[in-house]
Amino acid sequence: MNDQTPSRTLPAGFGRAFVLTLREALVGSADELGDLDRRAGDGDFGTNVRTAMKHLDRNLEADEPSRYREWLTALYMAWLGVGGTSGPLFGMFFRDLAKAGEEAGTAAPTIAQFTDALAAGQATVQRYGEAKVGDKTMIDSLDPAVTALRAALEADAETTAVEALFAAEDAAVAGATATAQTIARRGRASYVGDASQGVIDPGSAAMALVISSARAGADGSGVANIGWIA
Amino acid sequence: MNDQTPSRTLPAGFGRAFVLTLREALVGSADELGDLDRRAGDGDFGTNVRTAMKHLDRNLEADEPSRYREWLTALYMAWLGVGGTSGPLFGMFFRDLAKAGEEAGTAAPTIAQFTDALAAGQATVQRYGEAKVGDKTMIDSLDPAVTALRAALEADAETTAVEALFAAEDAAVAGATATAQTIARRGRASYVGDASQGVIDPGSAAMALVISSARAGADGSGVANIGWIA
Amino acid sequence: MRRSIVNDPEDLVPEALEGLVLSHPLLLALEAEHRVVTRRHRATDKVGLVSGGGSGHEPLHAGFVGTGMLDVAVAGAVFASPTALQVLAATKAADAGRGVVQIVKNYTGDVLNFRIAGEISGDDAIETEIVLVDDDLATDTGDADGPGRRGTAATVIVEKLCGAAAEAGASLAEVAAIGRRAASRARTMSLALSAGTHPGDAEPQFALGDDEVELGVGIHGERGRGRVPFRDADGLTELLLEPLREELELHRGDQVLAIVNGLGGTYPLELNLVARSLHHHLADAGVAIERSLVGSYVTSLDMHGISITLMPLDDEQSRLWDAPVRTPALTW
Amino acid sequence: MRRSIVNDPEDLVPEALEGLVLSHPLLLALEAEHRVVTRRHRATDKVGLVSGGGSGHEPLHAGFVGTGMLDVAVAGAVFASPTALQVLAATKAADAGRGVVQIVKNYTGDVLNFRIAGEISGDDAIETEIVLVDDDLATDTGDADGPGRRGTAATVIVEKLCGAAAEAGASLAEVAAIGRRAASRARTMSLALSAGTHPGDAEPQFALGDDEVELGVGIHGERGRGRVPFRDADGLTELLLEPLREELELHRGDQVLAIVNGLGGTYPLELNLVARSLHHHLADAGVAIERSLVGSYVTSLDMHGISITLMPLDDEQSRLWDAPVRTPALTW
Ligand SMILES: Nc1ncnc2c1ncn2[C@@H]1O[C@H](COP(=O)(O)OP(=O)(O)O)[C@@H](O)[C@H]1O
Ligand SMILES: Nc1ncnc2c1ncn2[C@@H]1O[C@H](COP(=O)(O)OP(=O)(O)O)[C@@H](O)[C@H]1O
Ligand SMILES: [Mg+2]
Ligand SMILES: [Mg+2]
Ligand SMILES: [Mg+2]
Ligand SMILES: [Mg+2]
Repeated sequence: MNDQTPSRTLPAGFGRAFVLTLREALVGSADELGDLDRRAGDGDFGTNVRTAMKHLDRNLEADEPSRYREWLTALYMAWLGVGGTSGPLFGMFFRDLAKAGEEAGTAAPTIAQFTDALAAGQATVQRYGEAKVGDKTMIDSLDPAVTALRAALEADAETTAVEALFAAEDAAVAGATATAQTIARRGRASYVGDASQGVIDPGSAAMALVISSARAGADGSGVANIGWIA
Repeated sequence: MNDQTPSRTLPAGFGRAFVLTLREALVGSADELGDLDRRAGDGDFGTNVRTAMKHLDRNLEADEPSRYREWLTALYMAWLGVGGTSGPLFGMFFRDLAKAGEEAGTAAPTIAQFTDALAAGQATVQRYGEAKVGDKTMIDSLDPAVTALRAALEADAETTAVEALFAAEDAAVAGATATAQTIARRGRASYVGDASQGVIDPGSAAMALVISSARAGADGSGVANIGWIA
Repeated sequence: MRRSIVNDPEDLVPEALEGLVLSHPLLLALEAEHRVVTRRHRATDKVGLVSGGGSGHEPLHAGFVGTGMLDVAVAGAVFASPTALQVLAATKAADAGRGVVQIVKNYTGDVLNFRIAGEISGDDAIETEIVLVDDDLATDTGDADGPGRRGTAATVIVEKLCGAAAEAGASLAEVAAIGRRAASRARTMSLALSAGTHPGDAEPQFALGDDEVELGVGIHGERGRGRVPFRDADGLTELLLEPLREELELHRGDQVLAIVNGLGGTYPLELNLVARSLHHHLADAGVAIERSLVGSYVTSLDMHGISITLMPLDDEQSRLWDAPVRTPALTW
Repeated sequence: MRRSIVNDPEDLVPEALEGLVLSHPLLLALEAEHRVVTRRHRATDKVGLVSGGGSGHEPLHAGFVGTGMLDVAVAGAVFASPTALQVLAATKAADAGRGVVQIVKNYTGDVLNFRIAGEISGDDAIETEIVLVDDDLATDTGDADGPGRRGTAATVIVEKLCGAAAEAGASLAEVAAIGRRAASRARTMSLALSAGTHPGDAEPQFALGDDEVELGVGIHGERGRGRVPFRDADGLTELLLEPLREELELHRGDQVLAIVNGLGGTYPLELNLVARSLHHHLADAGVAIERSLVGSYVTSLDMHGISITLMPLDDEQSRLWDAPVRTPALTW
């Protein structure tokens, strides 16, 4: 497996495409995400998402990023300025993604670097948030996504970065939708007990949008998959 | 007129008899006085009278007075330790009565000294309280008492101190009962307006008891006239 | 319904004074019989400063006993004057041989009892001067026969300036003159959103409608100029400021001392909002807040409301204001 | 129903910070974007001290910025943690080259955001240490997996002692050790007679029956150990004191620092009654209150209630406590 093969590099402009696609996806589903948090949480997640995207716009305006790392930095700083549990956790998660650009210079990171960064981000979120898989959090879509991504890349040297990201996206969406079957054990939703049953965890849905946006940033479509959230 | 004539001296032990008689009279009518203040005032006069007498008992216990001046000092200090408008005004009034004993040494003051002291006390009460005759205050019984006392003593050199004090007592009681016809213009009772009509001013009643007790202290009976209060 | 943290309501004032003094053992001492709080170490060779009045206005007055401010405070029952005998004991305790200035809020009972105590302390050759504080603009009727304006939060200014002057060795007449000058120049306006509740009572002293604000309320729950519609923090600040600016004839370039005072049930966020608004309003008018105090200093139990006190400030007053002070409620 | 003195409730915190800083122009400065209050004159060559948390607990934290205490305070919305970005800005502002101690009340959000800010400030080569304050005995479940005890009024002690040590030139490790030692030894118990009301809300956070007292209440209106019958001031004091004495194993001859703290809607007469009662109860047990603070320092909006904090006091701590401090809310 050689990440420098064309099929395994991420395209130039990946940072920009990834971040802007995610921006669209989150803005477009903020109402739905807020509703989910209202049904099984404290209802502030929609506001938190909107605030993060407002900060992102301000950062993009102020900093005019060009490299992958700068785009992701604008994103992580945006989230760190948000309240709730999701603000600091997404912030630190995207900070780890940003670090993947450290050696890349003006280029995008390799898919391997990006995969390692996702795994590092997951570890950071778990270090701070202490959530395990099944606790009905963003980890429930992130963990299967990282596993699927690694598996796809390792299973077959011919698998392209885009193909691997499609696999990750599928796993993330499946993980997120499966949270409807579980009861929250972390975050504000854990206070509502059984009442969270039947409701998709909004943080896991947002995390699935992240993976979806990475795929859409890589395949050039620039559109994430948001229709499954409700 | 010669105050040193036996008929115009106040008896030895006058201070003691005056103060203890007044004490009995006030304690015996505290309920009625309190009721009057409740009907046309703020209702605290009964408590104030009782507090003053409690202080008096404590002072008598502590100081064991013997001279007129000491008895009156125990009385004035007792009243100065009381709230409401009556506390400080009766306090300063009795302070002026106490001063009448300054030259008397171990003897009682002469009736002339006592009369001057009553007048001085009236002036002090009016200086501090700014009440005129007719304002429905203690002045309404004190002023006619002083006038009657002076008139009796000046009209006829044969009039005894006791006779003059009886005249003063009559004038004081008449002045107090007449306050029922007036509307209060000073003190808390002035806040109730017309509602004070028909109610005797409790302060003027108490002042009449003062004059009555002086008479009873002088004539040896030791009993003031309290039946008219209601 | 409000319940109070109280034992026997009769014992409230003496117990609270005891608690205050126990909490400031190096600063204060208690003369329990007369409900008199003195400095722990009595000053010598200076003009004495005594103040007092009804309780329920804490930290006024005992909270201002200490170096650079009062020598002695004397406490009546809640909202009732201390007796003449109490004030007499307090005045004697304040005397260090150079006379005593009595700082008195203008209420009939207080004035009466302080005047009497002043007169009687003359028996002990103690010279006294009364400084009357009558800053409450809401009660400015212009009627020379009436009781005059009430005394409220400007008391803190008078106590501070007189305290500094006395500490610096000023004479009885000088200290009194400084107090009277401050009192004559300071004006206060107050408003309440809800009344205070007497300890032991369940209901507040008066009730307001949801849309009503009592403007010009007194610190005993007395009524003011009337009721006006409720509005936001900036609007409430303006309600208080406008009459003050007019009365004090403040002009561009003037300098003032300002007190933004909570009436007891106002929380610091609210006070800071009013302080901010006052700064903006006055800055717009070219008036500089040279010195200020923001906090609950002269209260009315747990009344939810605020007062603003303004006093045009000259250099001597600034110096006296800045002089060191060390009391439970004011220290710098 | 409580109405608040507020403009747009959204602007409450930034406006209140602005008001605070305008009222203390020589002491404080505002970094408005991040709701960060710093000393007007930043200290050099000392360990920096930063604290912060949700608003509604005033004067905590910005009221304790100044010489001898905090360098920087950062404010979240009412009862909500400041964001990691705000804490990061605050931490950077507190750094003077010798590292920064972050004093954090133990709540999930605060801890998360301070830890993250500490980690990120490492990018700028700023060394940080967190001192966690977790004094609330009511939340001592002994459960190692749980969130642990909440942080309440002991924060004032930790901020004061660390502030004095930092001012005296102690190292990052030393200041943190002093803070941790104080936090580990201080315990607090609280009770409420009525809850606070959010600015903009009409109703208090919870309702109690006429005969009920919420024992072990938190400073955000969180529930405590349960509800107990109402009683008098001495009885309420005992309710708080008993579990503290047991937990701290106080014995005859011990010396403590005590804070009698009002939760916002408690008036000074009430606080002084509790202080008195505490003195008597501890004196009976042979325990000396060597130092104390009585006032509303760590509040919960206008909650009517009290907390008592006790910490066994050693000589070093006494010296640090007595060291000069000059902040809006604490000065000596
Ligand atoms: N401890 C945690 N670890 C990981 N994710 C968490 C944790 N707690 C909450 N989350 C995620 O954050 C989301 C909620 O975010 P938000 O509403 O902003 O925070 P809060 O729960 O504090 O209100 C949840 O849907 C969940 O996915
Ligand atoms: N200004 C005054 N001058 C003389 N007497 C007064 C004055 N005001 C009140 N009094 C007397 O005091 C009596 C009431 O005393 P008290 O109830 O103790 O005082 P308050 O009116 O303050 O409640 C009245 O009945 C009246 O006789
Ligand atoms: Mg939420
Ligand atoms: Mg939340
Ligand atoms: Mg009366
Ligand atoms: Mg009365």
